[in-house]
Amino acid sequence: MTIKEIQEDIIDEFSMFDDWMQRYEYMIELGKSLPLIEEQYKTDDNLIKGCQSKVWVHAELDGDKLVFTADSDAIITKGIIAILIRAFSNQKPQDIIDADTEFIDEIGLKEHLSPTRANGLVSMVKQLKLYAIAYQTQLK
Amino acid sequence: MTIKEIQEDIIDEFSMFDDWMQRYEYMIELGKSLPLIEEQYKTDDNLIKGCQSKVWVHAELDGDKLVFTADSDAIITKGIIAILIRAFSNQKPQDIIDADTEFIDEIGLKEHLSPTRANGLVSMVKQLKLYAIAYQTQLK
Amino acid sequence: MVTKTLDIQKIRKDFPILQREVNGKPLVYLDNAATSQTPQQVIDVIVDYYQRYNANIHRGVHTLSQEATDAYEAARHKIQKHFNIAHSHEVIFTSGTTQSINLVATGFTSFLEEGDEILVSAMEHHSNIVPWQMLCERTGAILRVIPMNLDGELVMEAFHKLLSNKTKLVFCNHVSNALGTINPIKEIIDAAHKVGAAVLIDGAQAAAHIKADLQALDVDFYTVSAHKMCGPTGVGILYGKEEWLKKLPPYQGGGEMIAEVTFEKTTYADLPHKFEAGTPNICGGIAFGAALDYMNGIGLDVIARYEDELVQYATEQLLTIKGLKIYGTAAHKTSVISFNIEGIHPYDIGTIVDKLGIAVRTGHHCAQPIMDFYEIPGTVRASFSFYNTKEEVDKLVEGVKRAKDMLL
Amino acid sequence: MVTKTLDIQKIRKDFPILQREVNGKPLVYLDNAATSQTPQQVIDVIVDYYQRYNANIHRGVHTLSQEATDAYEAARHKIQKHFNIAHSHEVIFTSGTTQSINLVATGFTSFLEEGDEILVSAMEHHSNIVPWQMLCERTGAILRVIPMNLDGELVMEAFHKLLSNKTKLVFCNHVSNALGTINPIKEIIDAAHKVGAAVLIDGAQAAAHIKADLQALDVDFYTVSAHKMCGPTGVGILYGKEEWLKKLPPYQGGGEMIAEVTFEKTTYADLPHKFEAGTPNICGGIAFGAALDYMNGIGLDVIARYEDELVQYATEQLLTIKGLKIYGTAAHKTSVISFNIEGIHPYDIGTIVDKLGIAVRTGHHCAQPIMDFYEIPGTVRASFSFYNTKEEVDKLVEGVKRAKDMLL
Ligand SMILES: Cc1ncc(COP(=O)(O)O)c(C=O)c1O
Ligand SMILES: Cc1ncc(COP(=O)(O)O)c(C=O)c1O
Repeated sequence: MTIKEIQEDIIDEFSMFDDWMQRYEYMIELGKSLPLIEEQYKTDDNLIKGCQSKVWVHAELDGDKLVFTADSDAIITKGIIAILIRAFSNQKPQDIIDADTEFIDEIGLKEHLSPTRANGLVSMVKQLKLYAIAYQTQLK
Repeated sequence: MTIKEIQEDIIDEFSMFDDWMQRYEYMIELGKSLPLIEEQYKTDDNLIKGCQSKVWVHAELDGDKLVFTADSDAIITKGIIAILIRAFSNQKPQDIIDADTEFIDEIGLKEHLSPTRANGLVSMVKQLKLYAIAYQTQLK
Repeated sequence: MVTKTLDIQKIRKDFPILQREVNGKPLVYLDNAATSQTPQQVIDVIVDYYQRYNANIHRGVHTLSQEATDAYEAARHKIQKHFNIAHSHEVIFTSGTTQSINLVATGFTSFLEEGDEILVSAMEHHSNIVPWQMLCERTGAILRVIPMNLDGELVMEAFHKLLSNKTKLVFCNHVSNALGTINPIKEIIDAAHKVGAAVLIDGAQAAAHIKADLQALDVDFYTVSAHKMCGPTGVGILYGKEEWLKKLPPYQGGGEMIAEVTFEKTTYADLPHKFEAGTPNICGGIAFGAALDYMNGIGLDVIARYEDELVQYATEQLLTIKGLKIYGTAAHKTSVISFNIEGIHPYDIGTIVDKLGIAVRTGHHCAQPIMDFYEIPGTVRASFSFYNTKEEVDKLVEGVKRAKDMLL
Repeated sequence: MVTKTLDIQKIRKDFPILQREVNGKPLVYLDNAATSQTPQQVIDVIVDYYQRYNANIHRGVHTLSQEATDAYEAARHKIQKHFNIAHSHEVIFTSGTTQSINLVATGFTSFLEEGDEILVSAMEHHSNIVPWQMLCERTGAILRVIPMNLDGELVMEAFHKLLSNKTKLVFCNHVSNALGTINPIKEIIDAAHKVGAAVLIDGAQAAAHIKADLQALDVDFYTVSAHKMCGPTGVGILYGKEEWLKKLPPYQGGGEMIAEVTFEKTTYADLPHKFEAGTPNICGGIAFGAALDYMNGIGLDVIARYEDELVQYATEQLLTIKGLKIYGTAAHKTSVISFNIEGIHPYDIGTIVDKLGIAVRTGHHCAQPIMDFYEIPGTVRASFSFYNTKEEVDKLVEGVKRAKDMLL
């Protein structure tokens, strides 16, 4: 599936919820099921700045696709990064670079989209894209 | 005449004026007729701080009375110090120390009475009283 | 004897912000330790300033400038009176506690020698740590930490042992913003003075709850931020004893703080102007005075009694939640409850209760050393003011329970 | 081509203070160089802040804190855009120009050596002299003065001769507050860069009249105070090129400006936070943004054209008074007329015209070296804004004539 298709899926799933509580409960579920980063990659280098909670993201090439794993010490943050990883992992670096993040808005997490937000969603997206740019150069 | 009597006189004189213009014109007249300080006493020591214009005041004992002379480079300031000198000069130090300054209010110069005012009326009164305290000690 | 009590419904009407909704729920504002809310009376003073007599102060001959100067200086006198300060020129207007502390820390550069010691309490706000670290770097002085116990109280025996004739400065907050502990500052001040050390007390967190008598305390420096006591942002004060303020070099250069300027030589103005370079936060200073008027209108003793009840109630209610642990259980504390629930990150709780309209702070509260001490990433902090109610406490407890259910 | 003009009656309605009376006469406010007046649009933003989303910013999880943070950062972006600044983190919020300059002057302490030279223009405000004198005292660097001529223009040949590889810093105001001279800052910046010197331009007096394009100017530092451009008191900015801001050490220690704090070691946060210790003037920053919106709504080019006309008219009219001498007759000037009447002290004129409701400033305007240059105790300064009118100019001229008649 393309990033766009996955994002559509996510939007569909979230559209079933009536209120923020269900959305957050689902996000917490997603957080709990996040494919965990290996302990050795929980380094300061992989730590994303600008979050109130700690978030580590690791990236690895699998063929020409980039695979992300992540963890956080806060469960809601983990849910957010889980959604991002679902949308962006296992994709070609160039596609990750080109992807937009409007689906965040559409699944009712708009309040997290401001760059000044303490949860660092914007920093996370930035970090995923930075990885993509780095590996893109490596692929060439 | 006592300080109080002189102050009453001054209040009487000013009560003849209908508006600020006449009051200020009179003050300017008073400033022009101020008994000038001798050039040698226009020292930094005799300069009063806190005024936008320069004001020098000199004090000298004449018997048991204190005599003030003064000057300023601004004419309205000179008028103000002239009024103060008229009220306080040629008086016993203790009387100067005890005197109040409510007549300033009554002659319509209330706006000059705030300690934060740029013309330094309050500083001037303070300086005259400081001289009186100094000479009072000397007299004893 | 009639004890004055507080008419909470009347008071809440004074605060327009308390009428708003957040996420469709009535706002429950429990982040008062970060910033207090502003009563309409103070807002009115701000509006009146800009609508009627906004002007640059001091040295101005025209009416507007004189009115603004009078109002600004009247505010200084209100502050002087409120804290029982001997001279109004011992009240230095600053942009807030952080600047007040930096002013002193920078000024002490020339007073310290290598090997001199500075004592700092273990529960300081970063604003009362970093400037002194920078001072130590400049001078070679050594920072020594007064330890605290698990209740969040300073270990006073250790403090007394740390004191010596090498001690030049002691600094400590009056109330800890992260734990709510009221520190024994009188004991600290007296003991420090015995070895000839100066004492700076950071009153940022205390000022909204305790009316400090600075002459009785005999403290050398005391700092306050207006925005934590119903005043506006961007203004605060440094209190300094006259003898210290005379000794300290000026902090910033600029207009107002000089007597004479030539390109060869500049002489500095008298106190307080020596430390007030440039156009100050004129409206802020005036509104700070109005905030004191407002609080004194209610009475700080009345406020303290009411808040103590509230905090006690909140403590009891929160402790009914299983797994909830309060950090900061000092015998003397005020208005702050810092807590965590086992297995849950404070950020998660803050996020969920925000959805319910409840504003609490989460994180290290600019006091990382405290978090390191307890080996936690941060806490959830509910901090109370006199306009909060028991019903709001109930909503908080309700919200935390709901968050716990969702998150565990 | 349609040239936008200014609807003066509509504009004056935006400023409540212009409706007031002083000493029974309608206020004629001509002290704009000291502080500009505040339109209702900006006052409304202040009120809205305190009534709706007052909260401490950054790190806050709750809605109020996030709204306040968004608004504060949006203001930073407005400022960035207004001055055509490359990165928003090159905009440092300060308490005003004086603090902005002190931040840079303190930061340069470790960059200078004995014998290095700093050039200062002869027409600086004390805020742009004293901090550098203090810097020279700390470092042994030498302050050299770029002379001016009797018209109040910098002698540029002398400036070019003063430049050498010893020159490390040049600082100069964009517009002189005492004379109104617009300085040739592009020439100064380019020449200084050729010898490797950094340039700080004090834009306090320019910002309300000239929209500076900081990237085109290629200036290293630029300073602005909000209260001089329809904004509130207690806030301003320092613009610094990223490379300089990265090099400069932090100015104040405290909350917000750190990444990690332990008692052993502290690491500093990224730009702009490194220079923004403590709770900032949150409301002030937001209102500063609103003031820019207001001025841009009219257009700075429209404003400048209107003001130029006004100043020209006022100059002509004032010069009809016998014995009146204008200080500052540069070919390029804006919005300020400094003058004296032979045989009369400026304070006397200021006092009399105040009685007529006219607010002018008298004295040395925090620029004593200029007064020393002309060998005068001070001047009367009328300074204009876009909300002033020709009728007000007429009243000023009338008032000065009346003062002269009374005083001579
Ligand atoms: C040219 C100039 N520089 C600096 C300043 C100082 O600005 P502030 O007092 O806002 O810090 C002023 C204000 O009078 C000024 O006109
Ligand atoms: C104990 C304490 N000290 C210092 C500060 C810093 O105050 P400000 O940010 O107003 O400068 C705070 C505010 O959070 C505080 O609570």
